Amino acid sequence: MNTESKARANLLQSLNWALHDAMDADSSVIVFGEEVADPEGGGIVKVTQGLSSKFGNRVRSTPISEMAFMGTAVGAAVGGFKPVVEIMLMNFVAVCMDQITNHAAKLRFMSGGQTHVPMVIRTMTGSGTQNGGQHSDFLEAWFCHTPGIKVVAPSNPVDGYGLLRSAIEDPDPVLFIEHLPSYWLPGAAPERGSKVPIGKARIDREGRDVTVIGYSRAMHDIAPVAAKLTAEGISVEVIDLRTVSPLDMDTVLSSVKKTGRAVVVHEGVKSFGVGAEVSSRIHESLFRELKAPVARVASNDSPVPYAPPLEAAFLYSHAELEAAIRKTLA
Amino acid sequence: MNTESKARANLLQSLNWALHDAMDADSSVIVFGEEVADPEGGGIVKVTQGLSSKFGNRVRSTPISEMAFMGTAVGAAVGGFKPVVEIMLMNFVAVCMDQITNHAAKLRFMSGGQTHVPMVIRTMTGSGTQNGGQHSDFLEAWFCHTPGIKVVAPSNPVDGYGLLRSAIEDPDPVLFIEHLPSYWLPGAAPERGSKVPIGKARIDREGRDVTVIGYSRAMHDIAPVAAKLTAEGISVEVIDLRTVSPLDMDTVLSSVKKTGRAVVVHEGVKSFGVGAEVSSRIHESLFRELKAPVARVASNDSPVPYAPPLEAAFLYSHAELEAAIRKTLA
Amino acid sequence: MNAAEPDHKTLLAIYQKMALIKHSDDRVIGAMKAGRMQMPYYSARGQECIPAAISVLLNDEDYLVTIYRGVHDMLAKGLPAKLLWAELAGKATGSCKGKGGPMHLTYPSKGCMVTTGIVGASMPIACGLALAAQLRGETRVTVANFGDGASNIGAFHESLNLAAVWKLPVIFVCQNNQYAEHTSYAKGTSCERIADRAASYRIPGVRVDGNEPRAVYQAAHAAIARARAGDGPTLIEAMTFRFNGHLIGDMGEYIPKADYAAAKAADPYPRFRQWLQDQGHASDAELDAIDAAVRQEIDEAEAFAMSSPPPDAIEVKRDVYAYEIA
Amino acid sequence: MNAAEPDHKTLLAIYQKMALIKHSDDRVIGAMKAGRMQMPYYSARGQECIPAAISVLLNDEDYLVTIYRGVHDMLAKGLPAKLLWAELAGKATGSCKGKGGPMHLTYPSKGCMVTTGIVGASMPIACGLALAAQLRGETRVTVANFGDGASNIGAFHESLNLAAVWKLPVIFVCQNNQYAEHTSYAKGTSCERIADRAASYRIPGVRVDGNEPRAVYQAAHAAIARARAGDGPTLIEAMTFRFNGHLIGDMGEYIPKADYAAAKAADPYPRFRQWLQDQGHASDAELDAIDAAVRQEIDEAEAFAMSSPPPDAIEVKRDVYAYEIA
Ligand SMILES: Cc1ncc(C[n+]2csc(CCOP(=O)(O)OP(=O)(O)O)c2C)c(N)n1
Ligand SMILES: Cc1ncc(C[n+]2csc(CCOP(=O)(O)OP(=O)(O)O)c2C)c(N)n1
Ligand SMILES: [Mg+2]
Ligand SMILES: [Mg+2]
Repeated sequence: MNTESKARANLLQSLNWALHDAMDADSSVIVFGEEVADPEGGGIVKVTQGLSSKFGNRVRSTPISEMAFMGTAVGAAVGGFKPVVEIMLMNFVAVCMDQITNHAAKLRFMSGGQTHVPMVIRTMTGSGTQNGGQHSDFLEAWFCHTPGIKVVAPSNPVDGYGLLRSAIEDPDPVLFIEHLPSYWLPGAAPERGSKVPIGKARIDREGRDVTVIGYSRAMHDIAPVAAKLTAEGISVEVIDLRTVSPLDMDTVLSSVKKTGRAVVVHEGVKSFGVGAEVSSRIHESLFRELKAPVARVASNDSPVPYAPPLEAAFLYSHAELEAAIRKTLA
Repeated sequence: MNTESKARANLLQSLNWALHDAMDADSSVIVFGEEVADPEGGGIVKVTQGLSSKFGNRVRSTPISEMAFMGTAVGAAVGGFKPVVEIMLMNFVAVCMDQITNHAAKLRFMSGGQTHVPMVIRTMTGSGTQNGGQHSDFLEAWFCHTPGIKVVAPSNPVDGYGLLRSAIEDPDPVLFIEHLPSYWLPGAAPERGSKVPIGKARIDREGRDVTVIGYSRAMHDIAPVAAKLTAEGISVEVIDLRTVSPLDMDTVLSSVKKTGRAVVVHEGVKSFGVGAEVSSRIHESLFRELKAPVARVASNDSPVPYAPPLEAAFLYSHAELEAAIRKTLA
Repeated sequence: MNAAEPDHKTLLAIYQKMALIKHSDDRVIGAMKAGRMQMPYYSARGQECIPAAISVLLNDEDYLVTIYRGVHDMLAKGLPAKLLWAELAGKATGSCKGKGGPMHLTYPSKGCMVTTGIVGASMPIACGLALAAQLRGETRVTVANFGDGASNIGAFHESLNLAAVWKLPVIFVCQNNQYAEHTSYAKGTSCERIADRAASYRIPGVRVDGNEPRAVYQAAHAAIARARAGDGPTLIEAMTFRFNGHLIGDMGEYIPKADYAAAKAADPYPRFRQWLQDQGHASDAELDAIDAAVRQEIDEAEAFAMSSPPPDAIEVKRDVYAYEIA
Repeated sequence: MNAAEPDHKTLLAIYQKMALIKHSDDRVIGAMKAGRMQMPYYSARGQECIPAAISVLLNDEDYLVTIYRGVHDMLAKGLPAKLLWAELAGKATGSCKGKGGPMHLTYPSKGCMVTTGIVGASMPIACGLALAAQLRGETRVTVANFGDGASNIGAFHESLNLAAVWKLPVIFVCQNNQYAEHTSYAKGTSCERIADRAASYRIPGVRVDGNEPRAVYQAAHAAIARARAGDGPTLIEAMTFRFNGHLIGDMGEYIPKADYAAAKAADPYPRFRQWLQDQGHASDAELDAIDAAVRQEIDEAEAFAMSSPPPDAIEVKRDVYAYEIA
């Protein structure tokens, strides 16, 4: 990301700006979810703060009825609106999967294109805050495996703002994943109005020897490790997928074609995760060019534990990440 | 599968036998789900026929309340029973995901091993019967990506019987996937009482040139293609995973070590599917031994369509499967 | 307010819709038995009075959300028989290009917005369509159909509560045919009348004879007026029966013979036809003329469906997203 | 039957449990403020009367299922303070080895079966534990705790209906503290009283003052007797308030000052203490002795927690399945 930029902001602010700007720009944009209106605090971490005061009835706090309000978003989208609905924490998608996977993702296809569902599902997640087994999972792989819905997971304020604006304008449903512990990390401030296209990865750092691919919180782990290795003379190229589905394989493959080595990193558990798809596609396309097998660095195949030392053991460490990168170079 | 065996049976009968035998063997085995009791027909395809007449109150038809009865299975399991609960069609897991992924799969871990959830979720699915977008999906990848639950998908009566018996005895939750169009296919009859271990793949056909890996309905597509190629002198080894999670990589890797080539096949949509995990793991372990990249053959990345010609276009064809195998040999 | 009475013209309009639904259903089943068509078909024969009497109170702009057992709702709301038949036949000319089939019938230009195959799912989606109308300040209403069994699933509860709290213009229509697949009402449902559950949301709940056009019309009239006035949702429980089982092929062994006979005796179509004659609303000949016109429409629909081409394989790449996938 | 009255011994047992819950909560918050402990902590301070008055009617064999705001329920049912504190502190000696934390407290030997962090999820699981008891022909009952906001989620509806249809021995205890996170009761809930929703399932529903030990005791006594007799479930709505917000850190800006003051004035702990004295059930000194013993227990619990070792990293490989993963 453009670290030269003077203005600073964090992800939370940038998402709040994106929501304000989107609602200003298009009166069909509506927002609802638990606690999202100002009388309820403008969201439990205040991402939606100020919206209800400014846009009134277009912003509503809901009962704890995810199935109903997710379906309400689907219906409102079919009825001509662009709902941005919030699922407070990602694990709660499990109580409203049906409206997401059987309806939002499928209505365009099943209706033969007569209807479509331009909605955004915002949700936050991430381990490291002692929220335990039912409040911390990265479940993007479930939705990446669900044709008809797109999955976006920004790692910084600029992409957060630009991707949320694009997601809201997108004609199809988009799952927008926010990494909770990243909300308050300062970064370059977004330029109001500048959108980031869905489906386009970003070269975060250029390099020649190995390509490290990630998204969301993984980018904050990759950056210091890549910097360290670069200082040692290992030239690391870093790609932020930004959109997890559909994958921008053009960007990934042209990088790995150049480096001949790749490591995929994500917080979600390793087995049957996003890394498997990225790894398979690279092997399928660049089998002869690869100098080493594509490596995957992800979390332990278990629920997220509570105690801090176990949370640390659940997530990959920077040392593991560094070792995985070095191994591809061995 | 042992095609020498004289006695014949189909998957439906073998599953019904397994349920009868399991309930006979262990009074803590209970069965519930929509229409499963005999007054309601003993299941819509009659897999549970005769159980309620024989075991009375231990077998119950439920209201259309998947969230409640899935949670009831979780609670009964924590309370000492071994529930076998039926989700009529796999897409309906979406209305009760929370009890499966946030509870059944996690209680052992979150309680520090104080409780565990020995339950089986039986469900059926499969395209090719014009059931359309909300009644046909193979969603096993979602659960393979959920640590704490096992995923089993038999392809024939012998494995169906043996795996269901093992799943019911398993101390952890097992998702048991039945391929609807396969229920009535005749095959070798299971020997009553003979169990098939969970987590063990089966070499369905021995070969030297290429390994074709599948499970559930894919086995019925692989068999004729493998036979055709073998007749041409291409020696195809066929592996029926039977258990999709945890994967039996020992069997897979020792086969691919021998053949140097692999193709993974499943009905579920290709992207972010089970094939990606199998492919990644093979590449990670046998990168130097592989003579060609591991190929994936799976369904189109879309919802399941209704019209028969579109259903055919959704699923991979035998010709595509054959071509994919030949390509690894090119 | 005192109950609304359908006028002469309206009564005949209801009869026409009932005839259309009945004859279309008879013909679909005939085509299936003859092997000309094949599909998982959830016949609504016996329930035709409900959508017929409700839809005469609706405009094309009003929204409809229904379920797999929704052919009757769709025909009554205006889905052209030709497009229905072509969709059932899985043809490129079907309303959903053959991609949806009987469980996903859709036709927005007549307000036929969504058909779901998931029990309970029609209700949350109806809340969203109603919210759209409410936010636009329209008087447009949304009708959400579902069955008696669906009243036991969570989406029912969440939707009625949300619609009540937000005063959404939804008419929740429970078509109580007394069975959920093979499970009888009492085996799955703890309350005596589903309409009573409205009290949990402080909204009106009324049970009516769903085979009695005027009773359905009056309940719908009040509910629609209430919704158009911005006073919020209503739950209508319409008592009825499905004569052809859950799915074609269902032999109905689980239905006591006497109950089935009693239901047959209350078949809404011949009963209403007789009533119209007794009341002097129409002569035998006039009603025959309506039936004949309907049969003609179905002849054309079947011919259109049968002569239409199947969808092209490329269609599996289309409508997944706004763009065509690779 | 006429209302049951807790005897002298029982009243003091209730007081002891209330004191244990109150003092433990005060001390946890103190430890957090002092930086000795850190966690997402959902204080139940203000609600202690409900589990205290119910649990004196339960045996160790009776099952309890509760929610993230369930420390009070767990302590009342018998989770040892030491194991609670060690779990909150994320230590290897915690009841869940530090793997569960405040949202997943478990202790089967006292019937503390499941604590969930998912709103509504306690109710379906409670149905299953109750089914287990019913199938074994036991008189054991299951208590399912949940909040007012949870009465608007589908699992509530499905569970009460299933429990009613199967006559499951469950006591559904809605601890109505009038807020769901920052959302007031009326903003999310369409009915006047949650207890009224019992009518949708034809089961008894009663609202009581959850800060009044005898009222809670009497309602629970009737519900438990009914469940043990095999007559099925009951819904109890206990009116209460949470003094420390949704989560520690919540400043409660969304709570009208007057409402908060009124709730504070009805603080169940001092009120009950006063009542016991006024009624001559115990002297100041006797009650002080109970408090002192409880404080002593908590001192030991905190010391145990602080001096215990953290869990070993290998634990992330254990308890995923019966076997250790690679
Ligand atoms: C969530 C879900 N569970 C189960 C099913 C399978 N199923 C299809 S129709 C049906 C019965 C529905 O009964 P009712 O609501 O009374 O509607 P009816 O079919 O009688 O019109 C069931 C259980 C489903 N489609 N969706
Ligand atoms: C399904 C689900 N949705 C949302 C949440 C986030 N959440 C946690 S507690 C809570 C409020 C619950 O209110 P209530 O049921 O009244 O219980 P209380 O916290 O007041 O005891 C919410 C919305 C959740 N944990 N689960
Ligand atoms: Mg019905
Ligand atoms: Mg509350």
